[in-house]
Amino acid sequence: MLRTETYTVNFGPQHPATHGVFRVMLNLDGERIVKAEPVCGYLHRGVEKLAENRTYQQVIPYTDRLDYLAAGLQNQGYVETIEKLMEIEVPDRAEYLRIITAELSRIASHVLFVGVYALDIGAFTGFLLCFRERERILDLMEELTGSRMTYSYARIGGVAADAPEGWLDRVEKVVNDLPYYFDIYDDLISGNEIFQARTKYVGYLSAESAVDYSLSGPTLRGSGIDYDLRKAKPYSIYDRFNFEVPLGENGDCFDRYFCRILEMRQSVYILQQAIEQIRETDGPIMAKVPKVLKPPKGEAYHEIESSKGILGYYVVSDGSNKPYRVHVRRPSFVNLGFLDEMCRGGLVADLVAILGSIDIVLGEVDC
Amino acid sequence: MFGKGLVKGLNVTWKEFWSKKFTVQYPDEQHTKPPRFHGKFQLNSDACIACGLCANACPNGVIKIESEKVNKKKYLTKYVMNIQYCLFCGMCVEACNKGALRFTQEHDMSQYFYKDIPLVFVDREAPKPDPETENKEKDDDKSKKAGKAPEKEGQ
Amino acid sequence: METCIYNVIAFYMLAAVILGSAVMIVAVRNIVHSVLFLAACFISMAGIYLLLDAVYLAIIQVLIYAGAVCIMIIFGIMLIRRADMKESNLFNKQTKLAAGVVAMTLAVYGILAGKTAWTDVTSNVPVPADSLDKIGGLLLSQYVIPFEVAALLLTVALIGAIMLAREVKADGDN
Amino acid sequence: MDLKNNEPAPSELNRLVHLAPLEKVLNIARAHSLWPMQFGLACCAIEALMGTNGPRYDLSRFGYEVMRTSPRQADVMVVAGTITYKAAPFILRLWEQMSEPKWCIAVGSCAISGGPFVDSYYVVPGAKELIPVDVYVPGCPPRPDAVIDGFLRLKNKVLNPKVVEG
Amino acid sequence: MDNKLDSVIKELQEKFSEIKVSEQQVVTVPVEQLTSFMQMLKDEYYMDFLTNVTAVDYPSDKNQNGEEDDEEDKGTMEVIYNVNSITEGYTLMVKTSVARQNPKLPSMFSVWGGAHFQEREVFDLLGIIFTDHPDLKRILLDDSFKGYPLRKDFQWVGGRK
Amino acid sequence: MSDWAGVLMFLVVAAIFGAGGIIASFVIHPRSKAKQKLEAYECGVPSIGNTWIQFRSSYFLYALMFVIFDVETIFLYPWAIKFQSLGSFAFIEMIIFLFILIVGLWYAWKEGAMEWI
Amino acid sequence: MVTISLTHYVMLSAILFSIGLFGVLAKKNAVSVLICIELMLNAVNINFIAFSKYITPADFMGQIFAIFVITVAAAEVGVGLAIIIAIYRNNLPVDLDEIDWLKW
Amino acid sequence: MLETIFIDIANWIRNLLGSAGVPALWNDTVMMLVKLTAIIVFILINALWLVYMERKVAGYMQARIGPNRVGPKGLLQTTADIGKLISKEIIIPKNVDKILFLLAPVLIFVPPLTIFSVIPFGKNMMAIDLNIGLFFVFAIASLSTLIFWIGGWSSYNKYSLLGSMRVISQMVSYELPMMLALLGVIMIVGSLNLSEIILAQESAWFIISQPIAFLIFFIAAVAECNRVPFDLMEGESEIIAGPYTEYSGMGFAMFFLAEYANIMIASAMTTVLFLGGWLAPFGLTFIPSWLWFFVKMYVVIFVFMWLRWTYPRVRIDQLLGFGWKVLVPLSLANIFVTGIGMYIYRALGW
Ligand code: SF4
Ligand code: SF4
Ligand code: SF4
Repeated sequence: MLRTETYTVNFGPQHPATHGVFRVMLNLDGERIVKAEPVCGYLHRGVEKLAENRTYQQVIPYTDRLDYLAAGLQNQGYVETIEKLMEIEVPDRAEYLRIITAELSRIASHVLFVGVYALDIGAFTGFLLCFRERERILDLMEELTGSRMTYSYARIGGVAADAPEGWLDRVEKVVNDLPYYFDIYDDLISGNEIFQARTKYVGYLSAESAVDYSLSGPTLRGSGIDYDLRKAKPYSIYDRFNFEVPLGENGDCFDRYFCRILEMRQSVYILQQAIEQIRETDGPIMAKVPKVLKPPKGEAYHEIESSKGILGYYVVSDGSNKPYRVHVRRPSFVNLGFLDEMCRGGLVADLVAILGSIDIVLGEVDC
Repeated sequence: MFGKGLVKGLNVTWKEFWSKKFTVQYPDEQHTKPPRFHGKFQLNSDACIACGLCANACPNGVIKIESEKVNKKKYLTKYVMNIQYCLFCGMCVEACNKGALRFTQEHDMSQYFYKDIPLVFVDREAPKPDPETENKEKDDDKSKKAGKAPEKEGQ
Repeated sequence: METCIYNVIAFYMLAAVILGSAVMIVAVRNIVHSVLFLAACFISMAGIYLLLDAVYLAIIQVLIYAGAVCIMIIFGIMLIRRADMKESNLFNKQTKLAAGVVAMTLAVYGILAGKTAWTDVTSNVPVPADSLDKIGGLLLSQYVIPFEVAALLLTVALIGAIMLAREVKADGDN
Repeated sequence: MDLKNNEPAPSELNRLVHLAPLEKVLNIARAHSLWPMQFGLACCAIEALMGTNGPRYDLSRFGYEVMRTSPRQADVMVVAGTITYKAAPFILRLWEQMSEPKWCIAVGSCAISGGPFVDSYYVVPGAKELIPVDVYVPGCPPRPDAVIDGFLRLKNKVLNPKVVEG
Repeated sequence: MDNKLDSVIKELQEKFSEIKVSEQQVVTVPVEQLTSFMQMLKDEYYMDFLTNVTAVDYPSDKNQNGEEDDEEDKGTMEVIYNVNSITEGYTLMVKTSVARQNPKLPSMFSVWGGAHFQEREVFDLLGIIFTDHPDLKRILLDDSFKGYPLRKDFQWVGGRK
Repeated sequence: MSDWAGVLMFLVVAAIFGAGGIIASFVIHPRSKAKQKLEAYECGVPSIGNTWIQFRSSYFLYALMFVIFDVETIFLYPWAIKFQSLGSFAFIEMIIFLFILIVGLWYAWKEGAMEWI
Repeated sequence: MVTISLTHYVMLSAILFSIGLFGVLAKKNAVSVLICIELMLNAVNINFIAFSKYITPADFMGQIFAIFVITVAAAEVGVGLAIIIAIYRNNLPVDLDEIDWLKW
Repeated sequence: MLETIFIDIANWIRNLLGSAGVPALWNDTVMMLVKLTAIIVFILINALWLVYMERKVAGYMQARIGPNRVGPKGLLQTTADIGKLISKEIIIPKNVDKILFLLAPVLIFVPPLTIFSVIPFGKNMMAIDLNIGLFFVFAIASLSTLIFWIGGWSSYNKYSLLGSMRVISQMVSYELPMMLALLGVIMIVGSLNLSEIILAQESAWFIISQPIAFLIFFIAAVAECNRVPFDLMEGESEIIAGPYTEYSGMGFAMFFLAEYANIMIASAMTTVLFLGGWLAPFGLTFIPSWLWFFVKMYVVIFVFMWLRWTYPRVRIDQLLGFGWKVLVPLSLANIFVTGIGMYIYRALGW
C-alpha cells in the first residue's frame, strides 16, 4: 500500500464537536483515523476534594455542576447515597417530586443531546428547535427550583420546596405536548436519509465490549444489553411505574441516538404516571433530619441511572459533619474509555458522529 | 421510498417558517420569571439580626457579615455578598429564618469592573451606644467576641 | 496579418506571461508554486488561442488544463512524500548538460523558423464565426476514426491508470 | 501551574492611519456585529452560548449569532465556565490568536473569579488573571437575558469607549 | 436477590479463606489474591460489569494531624471495586488495602476493560500504581502537576483573595 | 471592441477589486503583538508535526476519472450542438463513443475506484 | 506598422518547447518532469493552432489536431502520475534516497 | 418603459459619449466599465442582502426572528458586518506561504464576477454576449476550485489542508455530472449561447422537458457552492472553517462574499437553463423581464437556503460516491434518453 504519512491533529479542546473542552488527539492517514486518543481533564475542578471541606448539605450544589445538563439526576444520586448512609426514610411526596425533576432533567438532557447531535451531523435547525422544547422544561424547573440549570433541589431527607400552586398541571401540559415534538424530531432528524447514512453502521460497539468496558446508559443499551438500573435494581420508587427499556439492535451510532429518543418517550410515560400518583400523595416533603447532619462512621455506594448511564456515589463518613471522601462514578467518563476502538478506521466525520453519540458532558467527565 | 425522509424534513422546516415565533424580544419585552427565581439578592437590613446563619449555610463563603454589639443587640455594620463566588443555590435564603435575605426577580448584575461586582448591602458605622447602657454592657461582653460573625472554618 | 495595435500589445503581453511563468515553473523550488505557475501559463495560453480565433480551444484549454490537469497534478503531489515542501522541486545533476542540449535545439529551431518564408502561405481568409459548430461536424464526419480512437485512448488510459494505481487499493486493506 | 509563564503580552494596538471620525464609524459597525467565538468551557456555556442563541432569547436579533469557531474571525471571546490550570494556556493562546479589535466577556462566577471552585487546587481564579475582561456577567449560570445584557453593555462600551473611563 | 448474593459470598469465603466479609457484604481481599479472586468473580459468578473503581486514603492518625512525616507510615489506602452482574442482578463491593508508602496493586484491566480509565483516574488523583496497566499516566491533571490531590496530606492554596 | 477584451476587463477589475479590499483593510485595521498570535490555530493547542505532509489522497482516482471524463465532454459538446442537423449515423457514432467510455467507467466502478480508500 | 505574424507564434512555441525540454532534462522530481512535458505539448498546440489560422483557416485541421493533442496530454498525465505512484510505492520499502528522482 | 429601463440608460450614456465625440473604441470601453460597475454593485448589494436573507430565513425556520435591530428590520446588519470585517486585523500566521495566502482572497472574486459578464439578466441585458457562453461559464467556474485549494493549502493548517483537499475532490466530482446533464439541454437547443437557450424555452421550460437534467444540475450546483448538505469544505463541526480557518478580517470577508456570489451564479444559471430565464410565464409580460429573472433567481436561492436549514451534512465518501455512482450514470443515461426521445419526437412530427 501507499504508505502515506500519518499526521496528528488536535481535535479540540476548543472545537464545536467536542461539547466542551475535550481533546481527541487524532492520528490521521488522509481522512482515515488511525488512532484517537482522548485527552480530558480540561475541566477538572476538584469537586471530590472540595466536597471534603463542605458539609453534607453544602455538597449538593456542587453535584449540580457535574452533569449540568441533568442536574436533577445528580442531586438525586447524591442525596440518596447519604440517605442510604444515614438510613433515612424519605416521605413519598418528596420521592415523587424527585422523580419528576429527575425525569424532566433526563428529558432536558436528552433533548439537548438530540439537538447537539443534529448539529454535529450538520443540521442546524434541529439544534435550535430542540432548544425550544428544552426551554419549556427549563421553565418548569425554574418555577419549581428557582434555577434553570443548576437546581440544587433535592435535600438530604427530602426536597427543598414543595411544588407551587398549579405547577403539576403545567408539567402535565408540557409532558403531554412533548410526544408531538418528538414526532417532529423523527421527521426532521431521525427519519432523514442523510442523517441515517451518517449514523447507521458507524461506530459499531459490540455488546461484549460494551459490557467489558463498563459502558452504561443508552450507549450500552444501544448495543442491545438490557441494563437499566431503574428496572434492574429499582431505586427510589421506580418500582411503582410501568415503563419499558428501549434497546438498540446494531450497536451503531443511530441505535444509540434512537435509544435516547425512545427513552424520552418512556420518560414521558413515567412522568404521566408520577403526576397522577403524586396528586394522591399528600404529606411532608422533608423527613425528620437533624439540623447538623452527622452520619455514622461508615461508607455507602449507591448507583442510579442518570441520563448518561450509571451514576454512582461513594461516600465515606468519619462521623463528622463533613464527608471524609466522596467519589463519583461518572458515566460519561467511563463511557469515553472505548472511544479509540470505536473510531479506528473511520473517517474524521465519523469521529464527530461517534463522539456525539456517546453523549458526554465535560463537567462530569473531568469532575 | 428513498427520499421520503428528505421531503418530510423539508416539510417540517417549511411549516416552521410560517409558524409563530418563540422569541421574547428582550430587552423590549421582559421574560416572565417565576417567584422563586434566583436573581439578585436583596437584604432587608432592618430585619437582619446579624445572626450569621446565612453565612454558615453558604457552601462557598460568599457572605461576609460584620456586626457590633450595641445596646445588647448585635448591630449589623457590614453585610457584603461577594457574588462573584456565589452559586445562586439559595441555601442562604433558605437558612435565614428572619426573611431578611431574599431573591429578587432582577437578573442583570453585569459590570465593567471586577470591583463593582460584590453586593454591598450594609456598610455603616455602628451608632454610638447610649452611654448609660454601654457601661453596663461593657463588663458583660468583654469575653464574648463582638464583631465578626462566625466564619466558616477550613477556608 | 494582424494589424490591430491592441492585438499586438496583447500578444506580447501574453507571450511575456507565458514565457515568464514557464521559466518560473522550471526555476521555483516549491513544486506547488510550479503547478500554480503552470495554471497561469495555461490560462494565458488560452489568451493566445483567442488571438488566433480559436475560441473553443481557448475555453477547453482553461477547462481541461487549468481546471482538471492541474488539479490532478496537485493530487499527485500531495500523494508523494518529500522532506520539505519548500525544497520540493530541485534540479538534478545534469542541469548544465541539459542547458547545452536545449540551447542547441533552440538554435536549430530558430534558424529553421526564421528561414522559412511563412508569409508566403499566410492567407487572409477570415475564420468562420461558429467554429464550435464546424468542429462538431468535422469530428463526426471527416475525423470520425480519430474521434473513436480518442475514446478508446481515454478508456485505455483510465483502465491503465487504475490498474497501476489499483495495487494502492489492494494493499490498502492491510 | 505557573500563570506567570502565560503572562499576557502587553496589548500594543497601533494603526497605520488613525482618523478619529473614521474610527467612530467603524466603531458603530463593530458594535453591531460582535461575533462571539464558539468556545464553551462548562455549564455556563450552555446558557451563555447555546441558550442565548436558542429560539427564545435569540441573540441573532442583535446580529451577534454568527459563531465563529476560528479565533481569527471572532470578535468577542465569551469565557463561559471554569478555567482550570490545564485549560489556561490554551485560552490564552486562543485569545492571542484572535484578531484585533477583540473583546472578552466573562460569564458566570467561574469565569469571573473561579466561583464555586475558587478553593480548588486546579482552578484559575477567573479569566481576569489571563486576559483583559471587558464585561463581567455574574450568575451561576446567569440567565440568557443576563448574558444579552452583558452583550449590550459591551456594545455600549464599543460604541462609546468613554463609558468605562468615567 | 440478596439471598443469592449471600450464597455467593459464602461460596467465595470457602474458596478464599483470607477474605473478610463485613455486615454490609463488603468483601475485603488481600492484594495477593486480588487477581485470582476477581477472575473467579467474573468467570464463575457472572460479575461481568465493573462499575466503579475508587480509592480512599487513610493516613495514620499522626499524619492526619499534619504532624511530622514519619518514615514508618502506617497508613493505608483502600481500593474499592464495585462489581455488578448484569445477568444475575446483584452487586458486590470488593475492597483491598495497600500500604500508603508504596501503593501498588495489580491492574484489573485484564479482567475488565472498564478498569482502564478508572484506574488511571485513581492513579492520577491518589497515586496508586496499578502494575500491568497498559497505559498508566495522568488522565485528568497535567503531567507537570505535583502531588496527588485526593490524598489527605495534599497541600494547596486556593485562589480566593 | 471584441467580447474577449470585455472578459479581460472583467478579470482585471475583479482582481483589482479583491486586492483593493485587502489593501484598504490593511491600511485601516489595528494591529497588535502577542507571543502566540502567529502560530497556526489548531483548537488552541500547539500543532504537532509538519502540516505539509504527504497526504493520503483517496481522491486521486477520482481526479483521474474526472480528467478523463472532462476530456470526453469536449467531444460531446460539439456533437450536442450539431445533434439536430447531423444524421442518425452521428448519433450511433456518439453512442459507440460513449459506450467505450462507459466501459471505462464500469471498469473503474468494478475495480473500486469509486470506493473510498 | 507592428504586426504579429506566424513567425512570432512559432518562435513563442519554440521557446516554450525549449523551456519544457530543459525542465524535462534537468528536473529531479518526476512530477516536475511531467509538468514540463505538459508544457512541451502545449507549445506544440500553439503551433497547430497558429498554422490552422494562418495556413488553413477554413478547414480547422489544426484545431482538431489540437483537440486530440489535449486528449493525449490528459491521458498522458493520468497514466504518468499513476506510474509515478506505482514506482514510488514499489520502491518505498527499499530506501527512499535510492530513488533519487522521486524524493525531493 | 420599465422593460427596457436599463437598456435605455445604457443607450443614453452611449449616445451622450458619442455626441461628445468620444471614439467608438473608447466609447465601448467606457460602456463596459459602466456595466462592470453595475455588476459589481449588483453583486455586492445582493450578497449583503443574501447574507441577511439567509440569517432571516434561518431564524424563521428555527422558531426565532433573526436580525432585526440594526437598521430598519435589521437590514443594515450585514453592512455592519462588512464594515467590521474591513476594520479587522488581517493576521498572516508564521508558517504560511505568504504570497499565496494573500493571493487566494484576492483572486477568489474573479471567477464569479467574470461569470456574471455573460448572464442575461433580462431581455438583451447581458454585459457580453458570447456564443460559447455556457462553456465559458464552466471553464471559469472550474478555476475557483484551484483558488479555494490555494487558500486552504497555503494556510499551513491541518484543518485547512483537510478542507482544501475536500474542496477540490468535491468540486471536481460534481462538475462532471453538471456538464453531462446539460448535454440534454444543449441537444435540444443546439447552441451554447445563453440567450438562445432562454429563447428555446418559449414553449416549455426545460425543467419540464428535462427534469432529470434539472435534478442533477441542481444537486451538482448545490455541491459546487459548498452548501448544505454538501458543505464538507467548511463542515464546522468537523474541520472548523475548512480552508478559511486561518483567514481573518477582509480575507475571510472575501471568501464569504464569493460564497454568496457563487450562490447567485448557481441560481442564476438554474434560472437561465431550466426556468426560462427572463421569460415571463403565463404571458404575464407586463412585468419586466429582468424582474422575472430576479423573482425566479430568488425562488431558487430560497430553495438553497431551505435545504441548508433542513439537512445534515453528508460524509465525504458518501458525497463522492453519490456523485460518481448515481449522478454520472444518470446523466449519461439522460443523454441517451434525450437523443432517442428527440428522434421519436421528430418521427411523430410534432
Ligand atoms: S446562593 Fe448559595 S452560594 Fe450564593 S450566597 Fe447563598 S448560599 Fe452562598
Ligand atoms: S440569616 Fe438572615 S437574619 Fe441572619 S444574618 Fe443572614 S440575613 Fe441576617
Ligand atoms: S459559574 Fe456556575 S454555572 Fe457557570 S461554569 Fe461555573 S459552576 Fe458552572
